This record gives sequence, structure tokens and C-alpha cells, in this order.
Amino acid sequence: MYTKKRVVAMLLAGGQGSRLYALTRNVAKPAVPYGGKYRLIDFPLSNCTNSGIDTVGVLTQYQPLVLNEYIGNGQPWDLDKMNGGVHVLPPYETQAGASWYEGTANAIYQNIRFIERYNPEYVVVLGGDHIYKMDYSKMVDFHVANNADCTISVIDVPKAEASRFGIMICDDKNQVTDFVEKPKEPKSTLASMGIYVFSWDKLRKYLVENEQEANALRDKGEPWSKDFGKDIITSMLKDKQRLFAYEFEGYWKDVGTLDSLWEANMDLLSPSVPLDLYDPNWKIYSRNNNMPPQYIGDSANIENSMISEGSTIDGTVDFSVVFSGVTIEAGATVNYSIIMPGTVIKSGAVVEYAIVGEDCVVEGGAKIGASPETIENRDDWGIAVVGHNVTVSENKVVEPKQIIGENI
Amino acid sequence: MYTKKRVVAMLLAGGQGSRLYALTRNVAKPAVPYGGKYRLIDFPLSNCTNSGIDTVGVLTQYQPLVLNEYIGNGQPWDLDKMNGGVHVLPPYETQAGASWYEGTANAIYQNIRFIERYNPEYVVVLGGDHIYKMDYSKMVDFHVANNADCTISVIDVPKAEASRFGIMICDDKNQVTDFVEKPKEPKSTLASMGIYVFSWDKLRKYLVENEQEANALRDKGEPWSKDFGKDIITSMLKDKQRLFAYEFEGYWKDVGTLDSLWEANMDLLSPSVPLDLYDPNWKIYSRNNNMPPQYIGDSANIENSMISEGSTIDGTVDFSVVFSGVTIEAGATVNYSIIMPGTVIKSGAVVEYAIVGEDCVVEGGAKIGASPETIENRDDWGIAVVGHNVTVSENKVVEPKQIIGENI
Amino acid sequence: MSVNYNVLGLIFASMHDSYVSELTKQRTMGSIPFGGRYRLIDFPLSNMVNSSVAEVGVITKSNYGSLLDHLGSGRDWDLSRKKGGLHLLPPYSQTGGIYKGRLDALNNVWSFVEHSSAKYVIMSNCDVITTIDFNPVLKQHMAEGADITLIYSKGLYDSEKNNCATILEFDENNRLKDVLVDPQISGECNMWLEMFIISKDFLKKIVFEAASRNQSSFTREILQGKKEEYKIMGYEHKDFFTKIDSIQSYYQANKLLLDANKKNALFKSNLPVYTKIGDNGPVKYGIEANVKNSLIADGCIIEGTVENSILFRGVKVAKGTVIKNCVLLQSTKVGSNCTITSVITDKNVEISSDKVLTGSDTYPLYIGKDGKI
Amino acid sequence: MSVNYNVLGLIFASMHDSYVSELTKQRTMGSIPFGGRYRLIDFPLSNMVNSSVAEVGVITKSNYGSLLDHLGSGRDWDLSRKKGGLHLLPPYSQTGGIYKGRLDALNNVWSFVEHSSAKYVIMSNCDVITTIDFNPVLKQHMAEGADITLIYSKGLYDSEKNNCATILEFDENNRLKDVLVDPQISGECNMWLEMFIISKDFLKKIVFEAASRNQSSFTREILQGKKEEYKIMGYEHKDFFTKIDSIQSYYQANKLLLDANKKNALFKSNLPVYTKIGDNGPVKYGIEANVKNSLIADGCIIEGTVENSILFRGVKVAKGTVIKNCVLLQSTKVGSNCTITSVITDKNVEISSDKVLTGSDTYPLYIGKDGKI
Repeated sequence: MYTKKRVVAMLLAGGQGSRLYALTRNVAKPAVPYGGKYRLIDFPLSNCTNSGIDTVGVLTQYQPLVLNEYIGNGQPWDLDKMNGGVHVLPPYETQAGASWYEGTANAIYQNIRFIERYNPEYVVVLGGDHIYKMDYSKMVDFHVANNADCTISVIDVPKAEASRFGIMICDDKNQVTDFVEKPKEPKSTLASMGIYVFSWDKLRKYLVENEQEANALRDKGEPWSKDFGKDIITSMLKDKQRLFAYEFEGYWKDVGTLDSLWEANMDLLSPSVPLDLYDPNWKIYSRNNNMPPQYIGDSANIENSMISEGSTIDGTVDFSVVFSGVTIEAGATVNYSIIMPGTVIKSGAVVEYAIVGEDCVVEGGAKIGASPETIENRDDWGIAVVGHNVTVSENKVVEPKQIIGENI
Repeated sequence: MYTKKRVVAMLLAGGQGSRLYALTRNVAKPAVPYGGKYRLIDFPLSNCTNSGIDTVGVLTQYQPLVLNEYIGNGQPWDLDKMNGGVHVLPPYETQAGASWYEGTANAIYQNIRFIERYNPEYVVVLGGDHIYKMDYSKMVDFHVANNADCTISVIDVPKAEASRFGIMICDDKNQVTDFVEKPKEPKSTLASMGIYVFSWDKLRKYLVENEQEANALRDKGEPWSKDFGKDIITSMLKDKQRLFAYEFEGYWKDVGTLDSLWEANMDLLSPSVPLDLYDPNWKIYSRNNNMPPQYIGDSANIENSMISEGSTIDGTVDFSVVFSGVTIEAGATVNYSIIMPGTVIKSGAVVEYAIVGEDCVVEGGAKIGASPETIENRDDWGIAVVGHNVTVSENKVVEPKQIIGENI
Repeated sequence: MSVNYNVLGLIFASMHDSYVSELTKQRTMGSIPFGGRYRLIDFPLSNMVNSSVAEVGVITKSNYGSLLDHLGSGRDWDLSRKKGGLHLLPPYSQTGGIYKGRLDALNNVWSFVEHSSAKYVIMSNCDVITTIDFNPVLKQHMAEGADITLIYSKGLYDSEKNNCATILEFDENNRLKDVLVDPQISGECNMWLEMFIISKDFLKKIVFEAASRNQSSFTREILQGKKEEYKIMGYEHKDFFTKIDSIQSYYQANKLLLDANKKNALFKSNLPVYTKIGDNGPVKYGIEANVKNSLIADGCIIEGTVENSILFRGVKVAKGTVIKNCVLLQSTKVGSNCTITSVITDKNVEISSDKVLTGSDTYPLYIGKDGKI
Repeated sequence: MSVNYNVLGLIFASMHDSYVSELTKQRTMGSIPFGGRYRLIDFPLSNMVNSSVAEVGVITKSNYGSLLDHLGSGRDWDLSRKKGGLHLLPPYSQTGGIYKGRLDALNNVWSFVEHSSAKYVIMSNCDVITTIDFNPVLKQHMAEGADITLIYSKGLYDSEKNNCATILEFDENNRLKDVLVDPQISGECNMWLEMFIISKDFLKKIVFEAASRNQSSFTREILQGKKEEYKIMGYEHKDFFTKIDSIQSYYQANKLLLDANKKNALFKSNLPVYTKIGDNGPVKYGIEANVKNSLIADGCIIEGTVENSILFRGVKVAKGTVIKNCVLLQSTKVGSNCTITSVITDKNVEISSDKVLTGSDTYPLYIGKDGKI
């Protein structure tokens, strides 16, 4: 009934994304909007399709409803297949009882049956909250050429930032000799991007072992974990398995925080950032919502910005990313900001250095965020954030760094 | 983003189906095979499609993997839609925490958001383990014509059997005046078929109230339940809401037990049973597994049976239902039995009055089940059942009534 | 229900191709681009889908390659179905050759219609652009026991400007009294939107009768010829519509969308217009961009000035260039320091830097597909 | 990977239609029913899909309506895709008219080929039925640096029986030495399966050269004419194949499937043959049914005797009837007490009760579509 697939991808859609909490109250992190018309998960899903991977399991248990409906039958990403395609894989109940996912390794462990239906040679494991364009098929080729058990894609980060990442230490043939999570004194600047290729037989073995060992520890009342990066990779290294680092060159951004989400959007407006959303050979697909083209009115003044379908712009927009179905009235000003789908910015409102969530209303006279130059103490400055479905009433102010989740 | 749908269907795919346990060890009950090439869920899904309902939520938490993959993108049932379509709805985690479904009413309650996306006027609630062909659109018309709050489809059952069902007592205008679950002395023979049409505003109200009341009882340490038939219908009756009984005429069979599953299959072989699987205007759709046509060999002897694609039959088959990809070797005998997909019955084996699960091997000389005439005490007789993936070794015997879940 | 198998939709995708011969050189009426991201067929097709129609046949004449590309499996309209769905009906026929009129075309595709289980048929052209829910029309058709219900709108007719129009007159009971084709008059009239509802049985009767008499024109033979005999009723559609019957009216119709009222009448959130998804990026506005009163589709990159214009998907406008009163079809590329006024560019036109092109608002300059200037 | 955008598939769906003129009256080669539930195009299409090809163009000539119906959006082959996918390439062309040969056809659809990002092109007809994985062929093609790699099988050739065949000879280095078309010989030969692999760039060169010289035959101009100049290599496919080049060979090819070895060679579990799903019920055998050595597709209802026959979907055989050595295409209905021997019935044939029809095994009786007897 199921045809063999050489490669199956498993996407760890993860949990709530607590550092993004104003934007993930009712949606899983991968469903957070990005880049004018996308959601985070569009990037790994589109990468899969463009890499020729047509079988993807999405592992999630947090608020899957929006993600589920967003992914739907997978058609927008060419992943609606009779054989393969994209499947959201929630936790489930068996005769032995029901259990939620107890970590990323456990989530894959609980879906071994899903993977084995396709009898793959390689399994690609991906995260759901990174922005990048990558041909996974080249990484699989690299994995095969090295006769590797596991290949981890890495990116060279500035030395100063290396301690924020999981750092790989490699020999001159790219073989990984050590792996340190957030080292204080990094011995290398090769940061793990959270993208793995495994030979399936090896991954399977380590998933089963990790599950047994963690359960044994738990039964003894000792600390245990079932974490992918931490447990599986560490065990494989300890067992002298062949781990290789695949160096990626290009744009890659972790959007795990509100600041980095804002930065990643601003990056799109910089001519020097190598993330091309207009390449016909590597399209980023997303679910379309059937809106007419954007209308730019007589008093509009738009510069250096991205604006999407269905929006009506009659105000001033500068250095901003505006999603679909947004209204910016004449006399409203939006600078250095991200305005998510369906939001209305009314005449007289000023939005600067801010993220405004979906379906918000910002009334006239309201002021959200401020330019860093206007703030005396630079430490007091930061992006202002308004969560989804929030109304900011007339003349209300949202200070820089402030995060608003309810109507004010 | 979501277009209004006049009608949304919610399918209670239910749990393990413990009375079918040999066949539901690794699959949810609606995925149990039936009728040569179907699974139980094909019937409600095909009925939805044929009734013009294209938005269906499937509520399940027990072993959804097989069901999930079987339903896939919904294409086999014409339910792969950009807007609407079929969605498997598992339990999920929110900021308030994670919770499994606590009853059928709670399962729908937890998915109110799913329903409201489509802003429906009517919600059809269905079960996943009944065999019947029904045009739900006519039932909705009946509901509308009666200005009903809830319409329950009922079937007239023999008086002797009425105490096995939920019985509706109606006035002469079909309005339900009382509802009794499995009454000892039935006042009517109108049995609920577990198919409901609700005006969505009413259902929503009662779901919310039931949830609150049950939680309050639980907090007080008192017995509580969140059951659809028991709590919602009873509350509506108590509140004098307009409940109507919609009388269905045609074939309807509850396949909640192994015996009834066997009977329902045998019914297909009876010329007097009005369940036509060959009507081009009301097709029962199912997922196809790309097998060539069946091959009937030189020594085959087939009478009064149904056989499906990909099977190779060279033995004797009489009064039996044989699924796809089955091999029945020359010299094997299958009478009054159901042979599920992928099973091999080897030369010299005898299978009578039995259900043999998927991907089994019955070796030569094995004997499964027996004809009732050969059993002295009729109480000792019953259907023999072999679970999925079981090998019955040479010359082994599975007695009537015996249920085998492991290799013997 | 959510879909209705009781109604079959038929779309005439090639009706009146010759009126816009510039645009139909390599395509047919239904695949003419419109409104930044649409093709004309998107409007009748979305109207049918939004009215719960589950089965649609598209009747084509010639040059239907781009239509085939656009429609694909019908998935973008949720018409990729086993039961019902979208069916392209190319002009191959037993008798050979191309159909001459609507009745002839229907006769040619009759086996498709016959095979449908629907009881009613809704028909529409592609050259009238409007957003309509057919359910009230169907309801009226059934309530009045009509043989045929014609959908019309009140509109200003001017024989000088309109290339083709069918003007209807009804009696006090709403029954068809008179039918005028391209009359020498002007003023407010009941303009037939060339949409109508008919039962399948009645349609069969008139198609077969016409075939046996070698008649092909629905307007002449049925509307004009049988208006006393048949019960032909009218349904007034009281909302915005526009009709494409010349390159000038094509230009004007696009520009009408800059009027918010008209745009909102065509794009209603409860009756969305579906189209093939292009997966283009958002519109990117450069640091010197200056855009006013324009409709801009996704995938455009604008570094110059754009005013009172419609830009289709993937149009590029370089620095220093001024686009005014233009309709630029998909993937038009305009180099730097150009001045382009009152121009229609077809797909993939490339205009190199420093060019000046000027049409007039009443007679726009048209540049054909793949043109390089 | 799971799909490979580097390879484009092209299927000639109308090649050699004239050899089976009975079956192509209302259809084209690719849509001829075969093997109980398939159409001939299912075999090359499934071969391509099973070889990870993600984009396939189907080149048709005429009568492609039934092919369009069968293929639909390509969903049943998982070829309903945004990137790649299935594309029907009808015979409309700028130059007008129908193509004359393979090179002419390729020239006609060149814009489609050009547009693909693939580097290699796999081509196949529909009249050779076999199951093959193209990946080893592609590997050999690249390893040998071939210009063209022809796929052939050893088979018995008999000029008396075979209507059309291209016999290949290779030198000791596997390079094409000689090409014989329909020679007056018999014996074991290298039969070209009319499948080959070529790089897109090289294909472009030969298609454009041929066009400029008004040449259209690939076999004559390239294989025979350029075998010294180009590096044309052979790949032997060592598995079951059969070719349809007459109504007799069509009859025999169907009956070959009653041989378990041949059936298993065509239907391998790791290389499934996909087809349009019919959603028929299981086969129902009545109380007096008696079936031996036959292939029976879903949806059949059998109450009589069937021997050595192929029954397509939805065939009905009533009580008392004996079917022997027959190929009954879909929805054939045979009444009671008939004796039908060595007969091919096309779709929807109805045979009323008490009829006796007898063909011979070497010259089966053919009854055309919708025939009533």
C-alpha cells in the first residue's frame, strides 16, 4: 500500500515558543506570520518540496488547530500526495494508554511506525522556526558521500555570538569530534542549524535506546530526558558513530525571540541580505487567501517596504513589512514595523519599531513603539509588541519593549 | 480565509472498540475492514460526499495513525478541499495545559473553534461504526421543515431487539417526547441510529453548558460525564427543545461486535439485503491500493461470494467475503468467512464461520472455526476470530468462538 | 448543503473572442488576464462555486492552451472532484469543425450535459464581469415555474460605444416582451448579462429542436423566436457589472477597479474570487518608490513612480520611471527613466530604459505579448 | 530524493494509432483499455513516476478526449503538482495541423520542454507494455557519456506476425551499429522498445536541426542517419514486454496476463501500476458462478461460467452464459444462456440473452463500442 521513499522528513514543529508568547497564545510557533505573506513553517515545507522530498511528518501537540488547518491537505506546498505528502502527527492513545510527547526524541520515537511505512534509507529532521532556503538533497548527497551515520548542517557564526549556539568541533574532513551546547568559551564557530540527516537504521537504534534508558532512569527516580539534540547526538558521538558537519552558506535566521523575528523581517528590506523571495526556481509556497491585489491610495507614501495582497494603503509606510488584508488609513504612519494579516491602522496612529499581531485595530492617536534615537537610555529601548486580536484605543501608548496581549 | 459552509459534519470516530479488540489492537475501530474493499469509516465519509457535505471533522484519540494515513488528504472520498475537506482532529495542548477527550460531547466541545471557522447553520454528528447509505441532505431538509433544534435519525427495530438500543418516544408529528437508553420494557421500537442534525447555535449552547456542569460536578467530587447522547440530548429534552425523529428506511447495521461485523458482511451476500455497493449514483469510496485485477485459477471453485482486487484464488470459496491481496491456494477451503486484506490461506487449510484479520498466514491442515451443524451444544458455537498479522501453524485448530491474537 | 449536485454550470469560454482580437491572438476570452491577478473565467467560475455548484463544463473553441494551463485540475476552485468537478470541453466533435453559435455548441457537448445528474443548468459567458450568487436566481426560476430565466442588469447603453449588447424588455409580470440586439439607441436599458438558468430537460428540448432545424443562435431562435411560446422570465442583478467588448472597454474595465466601491462590489469577502495561485512574493517598494491610486499584484518590484495604473503579477518598474494610467500585464519589465502613459502591455513585454510611450485614455497604446521595445 | 526534478518524461500517446484502428476510432493509443482495469498510458506513466520523474508531458495527436478524461489532473499518479506535474500537450500549433513524426512532434511541443528545468529527457510510447525502472538506464547513460541511450529487449521477431518493429544491432562496445525497420527476417532480435534517454541540450540540437531540414522521422534521420556521428548506446531491459500492433496482438497481450509469471513481471509490488480509480464494488460471484483461469476486475457481477478470459470493470455475466477465451471491456453486459467464445467486446457492449458468438483464437471477433447484439 505504501511505496518506498528514499528520504522522509520529520519536522519538529515544537511547542508554544514561550519567548514569542504574545504571538503564540492560540497558535503553534511554526504558524507565526513572517515576511509579508508567509508563516514560519512555509520555509522548511517549501525547502522539502524544492529538494524533491515529498513525505513529511509534522510533530506537534501544542495548539495544532491553526497549524492543522493551515497545512490542510498540503496542497499549497505540493505536498498533497496519494503516496506520501505532509501529515500532522499528534500524540495518541494506544492499548497501553495515552501519552503526550515527552521531548523531541520521544516525539519521533512515537512515530517510528509512520516512518517505517515508507521504508526510507534516510530521515531528515528539521525544526519549524528557522528562516532559510536550503537544498536538502545536496546535504543527503554529502551524507552518502561521507558514508555518515548522521550529518548536521552548520553555519559559521561570528565568534562573539558562538556561545549562544550548539557548537560543533570538527576535524579537517568535516567529521564531528565534539559537540557543546552553548559553550562559554567556544572552540569553534560552527553552529548547529538544527537540521539533521540520519541513516534511518542508525536513528531508529538510538531512538529506541534513548527511550529505554530514559524510562529506566525515570523508574529509578533519576533525572531523564528524551531530547533530540541533547540525547541522540551525544550518544552517537560517544559511540564513535560517523557524524559529519555540512557547512551551509547563505541566509539562516533563528526566529525564536520577538527581537529576532523583527530583525528577520527587516532583513528582507536590506539589499545586502541574500534571501530572495522572488526566485522562480525556489519558490516559497504559502496558503493563499483569495484576496484581490493591494490598492495603494492617493495619499499613500510607501518606501522601502514589502506589502501583500488584499491590503489597502493610504498612509505612510517606511521600512516595514505589511501582511495581507491590512488597512493603513490616510494619515497613519508605520515605520520599521511589522503589521500582521487583517490589522487596521487608523488615521492618526503612529507605529514605529513594532510588531502588531493579526486582526488588531490601532485607533487614531495611538502610538506604538518609538525610534531608538528618541530614547535617552538605550537599555530602555526595544521592539514594542501587540499580540493578535488586540484593540489599541485612541491615544493609547505602547512603550518600546512593552508587550501587550489584551485590549488597551 | 474560510468560506461559510451551511453544514459541517463531525464524525465521532470513537475509541478502541473493545468488543472488537482482536481487530483493533493497532487501529481505531473506524479503520476496521468491511465488505471486501472498504473500512467502516468509508460509509459515513462517502455518505457525506454524496450528500453534498464537504467539510468533515473526524474526532479520535485512539491509535489515529492508521486512520490518519487511511484518510490522508481525503482524496478518495472527494474530501481534499482547499476550503473545507476532511480533517482528523486529535486532542491538543493549549496554554491552559493538555487534555484528552473526556467523552464524545467534550471532544466536540474542544473543537468548537474548528466548527466556527465555517460559520455553519447546521452540524451533523455521526458515528464511525455503522453500515448504511443515507442522504443527510434530506435529513437536514426535514430538520429545517420542522424548525427543529435537533433531529435524530431513527430506525424501526423488531420489538424483541428494542431493549438493546436507545429508544425514542415520539408524538404523531415525529416530535420526540422521551428518550430511554436500552429500556427493559421499550415503549416504542424507534431506535436511535446515532446520527444527529443540530442547529449549530443550539448545539453550541448545550456543549458549553454540559462542559461547565460536568466540571462543576467533578470539582465537587461527584459523578460527571460529557457524553453526547446521554448528556446533550437529555438536557435538550428536559429544556423542551424541539427534537424530532427522522425515520430512516433502508439497511442500517451497528457493527460494534465481532458477531455483528460477521453478520454485516454476510448480509452483502444475501439478495434480499438492500445495501447496493454497485450504484453509480451513490458510490462508496475507499482508498485504493493499486493492485491488478483478481486472478481466478484453474482449480478455483467460487460461489456466492465477494472477492476484491489483487487476490489470487485457486481454492474453494463459498458464502464468503474476501478482501484485496488475499491468496487462497488450491486445496484450501473458505466457507461463510471473512478474509481480510493480504492474508494467505494455504493448501489444505479449512476456514469456516470465521473472521481472519489482515496479513495473516493460515498454514496447511489448519482448521479455523466450524459449521454450527457440527457442534453438539449450540451454545458452544460462535464465530472464530484470528487477529491481524497472526500465523496459524500447520494442523492447528481455532475452535468456534475462540479469539486468537497471537501466533499459534 | 455545502455543494449542490442538482445544478450544472456551463461556461462559454470563447464567446465573443473576436471583439478583443488583440488579446485573443494566443488565448481565448476566458483566459484574458484581468484585475491584476485574475483571468476572465475566474469570475463566472467563482460565481458558480460560491453558489454551491459542484460540476462545471467549460466550452471552448480554439486557442484554449492558456485556459488549460490556468484551470489545471480545477483545484484552485475546489473543483478537482470525482463526483462533479471541472471539465474542459474542447471543440473536437464527431461532425468536425468549430461550433457556430450557442445552441450548436450545446449540441456538441450534449453527451457531457446528458451524463450529469443535475436537474438545472446555469450558463454564463466570460466577457461580463460581475459577482453574483445564483441561488436567489434559481429560487426565483423554480418559484415562477419559468422555462428560462435571463439575468440582466440596468445599465447605460450607447450604440456608439458598446460593440455588442442584447437589450431585454419585460412585461409587468416580469415575462420577456422584446429582445433587441445592438440597437441604434442610447440610455438606460436592461442589459442581458448573457447568463441564464434553464432546466436540463427544457435545454435538451431546445438544443435538439435547433439541431434538427440546423439553427445555432440562442438569441435569435429562442429569445426572439420563441418568446411568446416559452415562459422566459427576467432576474435583475442589482450590482456592479462591466463588459469587455473592445480593447478600449478592456482598458476601462481594469481601471474601474481603482474605484473602491466598484472594487468592493466585485471582491466581496463572502463571495471570494478564486484564481490560480502564483506563489509570488509580496510587492517590494524601493527607496524611491512613489505609488498612488493603483492596484498592484504580488510579485511586483517597484522602484519608480506608478499612478492610476493596474500592475499584474511580477511587473518590474525600475528607478526614475513614471507609469501613468497604464495596465501592465504579468511580468512586464520597464527599465529605468521611462515615461509610459496610457499603455496596455501584454504578458512578458520588456521596455528598455529611457523610453517614452504615450497612448491616450480613450485610445490606449497596446503592446503585444513578448514584445520588446 | 523521492522525486527528481532533473528528469523530464515525454510520452507519445498517439504513436501507431493506425495499427489498431478498431480500438482507436474514438480514442488514441494511450487510452486503449488493457488488463482489466488499465489504459495503455498507465504503464509508461507509472514507469516514470516509479523512477521519481516529477514532470511528464503527454504528446497527443487527435481523439484525445478519452485520454483527458482518464488522466484528469494526474492525481491518481501523484502528478497533480505545482512544480512539475502532468501536462497534456494537444496538437494545436502555430504552424497548424498535426505532426508527421517524432521529431516534428517534439518541435511542436518544444516550448514546454524548454521551460522545464530538467537536464535529461526520458521518452516512451504507449504501445509497448512493460514495467521498467529508468534509474539504471539513466545511470548507464551518464556513465557512458552517451548522446542517446536506446532501451531494447531480446524478443522473437517474425515479419509475418509483427506489424511494426525496429530491430537494433550493437557493436562489442554496446554502440549502435545497425537499425532495421520491419525487415523480412525472423528469429531472436534486439527489439527497440521505443523508449530512450537523451539530454535536453542534445535533444534540442537534433530537433532544431531536423526542423531546419524539414525532417520528421527520428528512426530514419537520427538512428539510421547519424549512428556513426552520434554516440548512440543500448540498454537491455531483461524483463517481460509485449507490444500492441494489431487487434490480434491486443487480444494475445491481454491473455498473456493469465500466465502468472508474466502477470507478476508486469505488476511488481515495488513498481506498482497506477490508474484512474473507479470506486467499483468487489466482484460478486453468484450461486451458480463457475470461473476458471481468468482475470476479473472490480465491479463485475458473475452468475455464469467464465474461462480463460479477461473481464474489465463492471462486466455483468448472467446465469447460464458461458464466456470462453474472451476479452470483455468495461461495462460489457452479457445476458443469460449465451455462449461467447474468442470475442473482444469494446466498452458498453450489450449482448442480449441466448446469443452465440464465436471468433477464433487467431482471429477474435471484435464488437465495437456501445454495440448492441
